[in-house]
Amino acid sequence: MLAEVPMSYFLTLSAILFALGVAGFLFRRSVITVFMSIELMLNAVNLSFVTFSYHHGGATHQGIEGHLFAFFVMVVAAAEAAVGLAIILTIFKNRQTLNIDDIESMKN
Amino acid sequence: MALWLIPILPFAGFVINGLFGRRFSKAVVNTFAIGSVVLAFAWVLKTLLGLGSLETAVTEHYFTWIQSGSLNIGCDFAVDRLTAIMLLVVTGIGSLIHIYAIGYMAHEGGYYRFFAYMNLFMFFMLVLVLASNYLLLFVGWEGVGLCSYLLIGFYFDKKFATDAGNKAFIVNRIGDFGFSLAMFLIFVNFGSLDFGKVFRQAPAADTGLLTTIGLLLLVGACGKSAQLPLYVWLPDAMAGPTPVSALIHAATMVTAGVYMTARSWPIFMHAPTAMDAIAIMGIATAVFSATIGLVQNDIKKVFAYSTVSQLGYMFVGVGCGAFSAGIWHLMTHAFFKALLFLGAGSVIHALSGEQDLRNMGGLRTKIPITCWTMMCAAVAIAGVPPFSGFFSKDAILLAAYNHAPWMYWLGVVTAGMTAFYVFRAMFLAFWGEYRGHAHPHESPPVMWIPLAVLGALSLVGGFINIPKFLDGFFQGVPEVPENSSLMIVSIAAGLIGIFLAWLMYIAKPAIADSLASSLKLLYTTLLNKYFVDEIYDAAVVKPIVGGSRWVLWKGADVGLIDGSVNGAGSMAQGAGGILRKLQSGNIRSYATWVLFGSVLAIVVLFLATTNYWGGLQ
Amino acid sequence: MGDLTNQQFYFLISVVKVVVVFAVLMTVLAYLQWVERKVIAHIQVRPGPYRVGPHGLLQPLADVIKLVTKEDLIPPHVSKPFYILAPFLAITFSLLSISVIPFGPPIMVAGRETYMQLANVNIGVLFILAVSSMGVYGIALAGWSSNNKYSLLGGLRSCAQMISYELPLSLAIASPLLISNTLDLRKLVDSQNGSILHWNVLHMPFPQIFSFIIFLIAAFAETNRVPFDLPEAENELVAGFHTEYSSMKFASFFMAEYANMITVSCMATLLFLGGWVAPWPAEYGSSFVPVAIFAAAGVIALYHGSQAKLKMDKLTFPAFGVIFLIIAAIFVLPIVQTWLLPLFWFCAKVGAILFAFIWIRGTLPRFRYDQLMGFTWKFLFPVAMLNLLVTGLLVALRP
Amino acid sequence: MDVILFFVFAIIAVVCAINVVVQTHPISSAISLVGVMGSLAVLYLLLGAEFLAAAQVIVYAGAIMVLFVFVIMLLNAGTEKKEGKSLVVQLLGVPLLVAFLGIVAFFVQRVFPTTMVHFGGFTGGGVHEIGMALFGPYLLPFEVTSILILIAILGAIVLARKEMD
Repeated sequence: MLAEVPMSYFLTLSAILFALGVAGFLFRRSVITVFMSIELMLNAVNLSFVTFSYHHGGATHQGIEGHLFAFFVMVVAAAEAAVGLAIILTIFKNRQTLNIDDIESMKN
Repeated sequence: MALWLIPILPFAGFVINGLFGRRFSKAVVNTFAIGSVVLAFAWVLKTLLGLGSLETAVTEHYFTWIQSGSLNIGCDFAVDRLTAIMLLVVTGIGSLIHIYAIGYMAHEGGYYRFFAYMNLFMFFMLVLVLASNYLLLFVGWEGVGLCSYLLIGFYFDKKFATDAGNKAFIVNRIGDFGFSLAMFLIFVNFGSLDFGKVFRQAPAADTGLLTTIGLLLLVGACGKSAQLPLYVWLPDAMAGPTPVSALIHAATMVTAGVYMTARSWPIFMHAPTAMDAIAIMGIATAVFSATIGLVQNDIKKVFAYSTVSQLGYMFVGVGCGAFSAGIWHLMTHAFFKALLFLGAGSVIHALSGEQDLRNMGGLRTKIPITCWTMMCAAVAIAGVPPFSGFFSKDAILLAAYNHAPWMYWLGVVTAGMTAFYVFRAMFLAFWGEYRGHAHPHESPPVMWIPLAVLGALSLVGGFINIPKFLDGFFQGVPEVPENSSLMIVSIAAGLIGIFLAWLMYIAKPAIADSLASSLKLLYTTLLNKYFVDEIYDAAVVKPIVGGSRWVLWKGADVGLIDGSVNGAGSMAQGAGGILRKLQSGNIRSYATWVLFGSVLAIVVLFLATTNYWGGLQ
Repeated sequence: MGDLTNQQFYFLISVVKVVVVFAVLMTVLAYLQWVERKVIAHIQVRPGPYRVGPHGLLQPLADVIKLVTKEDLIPPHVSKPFYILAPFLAITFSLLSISVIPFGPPIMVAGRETYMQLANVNIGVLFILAVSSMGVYGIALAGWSSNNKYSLLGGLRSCAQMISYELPLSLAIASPLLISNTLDLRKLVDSQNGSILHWNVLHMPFPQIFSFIIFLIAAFAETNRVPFDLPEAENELVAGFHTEYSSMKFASFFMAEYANMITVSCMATLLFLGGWVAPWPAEYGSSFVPVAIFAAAGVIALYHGSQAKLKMDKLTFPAFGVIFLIIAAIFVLPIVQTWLLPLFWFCAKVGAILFAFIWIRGTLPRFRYDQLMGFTWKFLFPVAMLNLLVTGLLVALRP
Repeated sequence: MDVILFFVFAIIAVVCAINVVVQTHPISSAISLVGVMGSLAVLYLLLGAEFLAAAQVIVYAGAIMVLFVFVIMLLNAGTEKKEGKSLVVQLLGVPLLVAFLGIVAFFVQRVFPTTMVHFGGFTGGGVHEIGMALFGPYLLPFEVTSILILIAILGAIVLARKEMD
């Protein structure tokens, strides 16, 4: 028994990480921290992807899609981080603040 | 034989006076107005003489008015013996009254307008009489209703005049409602509204249908001829100028109902229950309005109630199958009632507007011609033998006795009451000393000449033997045996009425007052016309007005319709307001809503796909 | 050793390996410091450290003692947790990659075959890449946590530099992999077996000379060595990100730098210079080369010893001469040769590259920061891409 | 053995994740996020995804997080102020989160399969297989993401350029 870990553990871990990411996303006020919690959420999702690919893959190799998906998620996350951080820089340059509540020019 | 010329002449008078009257002088207005009516009368005489014995109806078709599917209404006039009588009465009396009106309306405002309306009225009355199908008759029917409204409300600056006009028009409309229902039934069952076609199929139709048609026609007649339930507008119609009352509310318009029932006699012959209904309604109206007439103080009101009562008589005649007697009474009544009204008009003219009998008295010496011409009419209406009233009323009473004896005795009592209130008015106005404070002067010749002519006619009228003239016209009418004893009883009743009036108002004037005070309750109810107006007002007018205001207008229209429309608008706005708050600009609240959405989506998807709750899909 | 179960043998041997590698690594680190100071000194025609022990041989020991015993002060304005974490991160990540590097072919120990490698990971190259990319954090945190402008700027610049040079580095690594077609370092070396011609540098379809050079340049930048050591240049930024550090933490940064240097040079040898493969096959006498070298060294030492003017040298030089001769003798023994020869070749190549590091440090002037960044993005990266493209093309076209 | 390994790194990951959320200073949350990513990399190895583990460390921990640390250092972001403004979040946030966790936990327990994971179980995650797949059936997504990254780079340059010159 010791050598095996039921898959639901991984999924629960991914759920917990995702929930923490969402919590960070909701409750933190600094833009960068919010951005980081998004990255955390993405990582949680990657974990569940890999777990599922394990579930479908098994001995044969055709279960690679999970890995690819995770890989693409990573790539997109990188692109997103780049653009996001650039935006944060510009916001900081214009508003001199990183507090997410101050940035509300989109109000109705 | 150019029948169309008869109604067109007054119509021409109306058009000319109506459009250019303002710029004409009184003389020019007179020539057109009076000229057109007199010419029409002359033309009627010419055509009737030209037509000869008129055994069968002469019809002329001008153009097809309505042609839709099986409905085929042609604008065509017809003349037969009945129409002939009506034409003579309408145009004859009409021209006399127009001449009289010259004098009466001399110093009233709106001279040309009065005559334009009078001419329009003549046009519609003639159309009504000449029509040979129910729809054209109905056009005339509505037209006269309109003119009566216009003429009653002639003094439009006075509120009671306009109210009276409204009342007349609305009550007539109620009657017309019944009439139009009858027309629908006729058309649906007989396929046409033409008198000839309908009366040919009438005997074959089942009596139930005929009874309903008859009753509905009766409702129409009630409305127009001011019978019991719908008579309330006639007394108020006195608000109009007196020639109007004379022409419309005595001689012509009110008789339209009688003419219409007489015209559709084949329907009534085969609907005995409808006949009985007419008779009962007639006698009830006669008795009822006679009692009210006993105590009225306004001279015109007395004659108005007398008209209602006499119309009741006519309907009794028609109801008992004695159509010719009814028509006969119609003609004689036209003579003496027009005379009575015109006389009252000249009295009012003389006293410059005073209408209350209690402020008159002793006018015998001041306006002798009016007095004696009115005396001819009074004698005629009371049923004193050689005069016209006696003959026609007696014929009706005989038919009533033959039909239902109790009706005869009621009729006799009413005859007595009629004699009493007419002579009461005469003695109050012309005998005793003058109680008023105006200085009466005799009316000009243009007014008393028509009075004289009418006086002669009401005296001689009895000898124009209408029943013999019409006996071929009404087939299948029950034969009425001669019965001299009944005649003696009715004459006696009339004389007793005259004696009582003489006793109470000339011999011992105190009796009237003591009687009034002793029978306090009876006197006040009679004086207030059995509070019928108040009852109607409370029972019908108030609920309808109130209902329409509070229920229909406030409740339905404002509440329901406007409510729902505005409601939708405000609901959208409210929703918009709420959603607007969603866009708070605060990123974290957006995030919360995103999370909320995703949680919701997951739950819904889960519930939709798996049958966790026992089979959702 | 008795009949140890597989499990226990595996455990024991790895412990022994760790101890051996750690000890060797630590001494090499220290004496690399000494070698560097001696070489730079001789380049600049000065004797270098010679007071502490013969020819300054004990100087590293003295430095270590100094750094260890110096007072380990923590400036108040510093954000403490990260200030302490930074050196720890730097040293761990640089030492971590040593564990994956194979030093020689598999050898027979106590009847069982084992690899001269701490951890036999079949994605060794990726592991090293990963660990080197993590090395950035040590410097970044150091720069940031010491809360002064210079260290912040130094930290920022070195981060930017390391990230930028990581790209050409990984591309340079990618092209030889195309040829040897494996990520496992041991298989990599096996693919370069044979003579010098089989080394990736000269491998046939497309000699990887360019990528070797790009790799070295990127390696210099990764380890913040001379041409690219602007961040901690003394005269520019007052020692850059480790201005605030003292004693042991300062030492750890230094060790991290040298460990990185060793790692990178090992990578270079493995990827390009054929690891422990002798330049020409053994049957042609490659196995005698080390014997010859050490023997020559021994003779020269003895000669210097006899000629020495200093009294001290008279004693040391002959001693060194004797040691060299003994080593030459050991090389002759066949039973040892199986693992000693490959090890010798591996150490020789790594030593050569290290010498190159030190040599360049002594000669080349320092790049300015914008030149440095411009050079990598505008020149090095495109060339590496081109090289990868060409290698890929030729490898694909090969029959 | 795997279970111990899993629990060790799972706990590290969760603790670091909590640290990310709880810490007031961005740098500390950034470093703890790196910790999370590292432990996740190990878990990927446990699940047989070697390439992903390496990529995770190189790309995520090594590049993206460095960018984050870079930006934090550049902007010298201080600790957060504590005054919260949005009521909706406080009111709706926590219960929603709990609901979310409840639902997912419910799913994991009830609906999903219970295959067991052990170290050598999945051998498909190596670089060879990923490479073949990436340049085989998944070539189009691969090219599209490369263009995406190009766009991202251009975007970042344009956005940040004003900053630089």
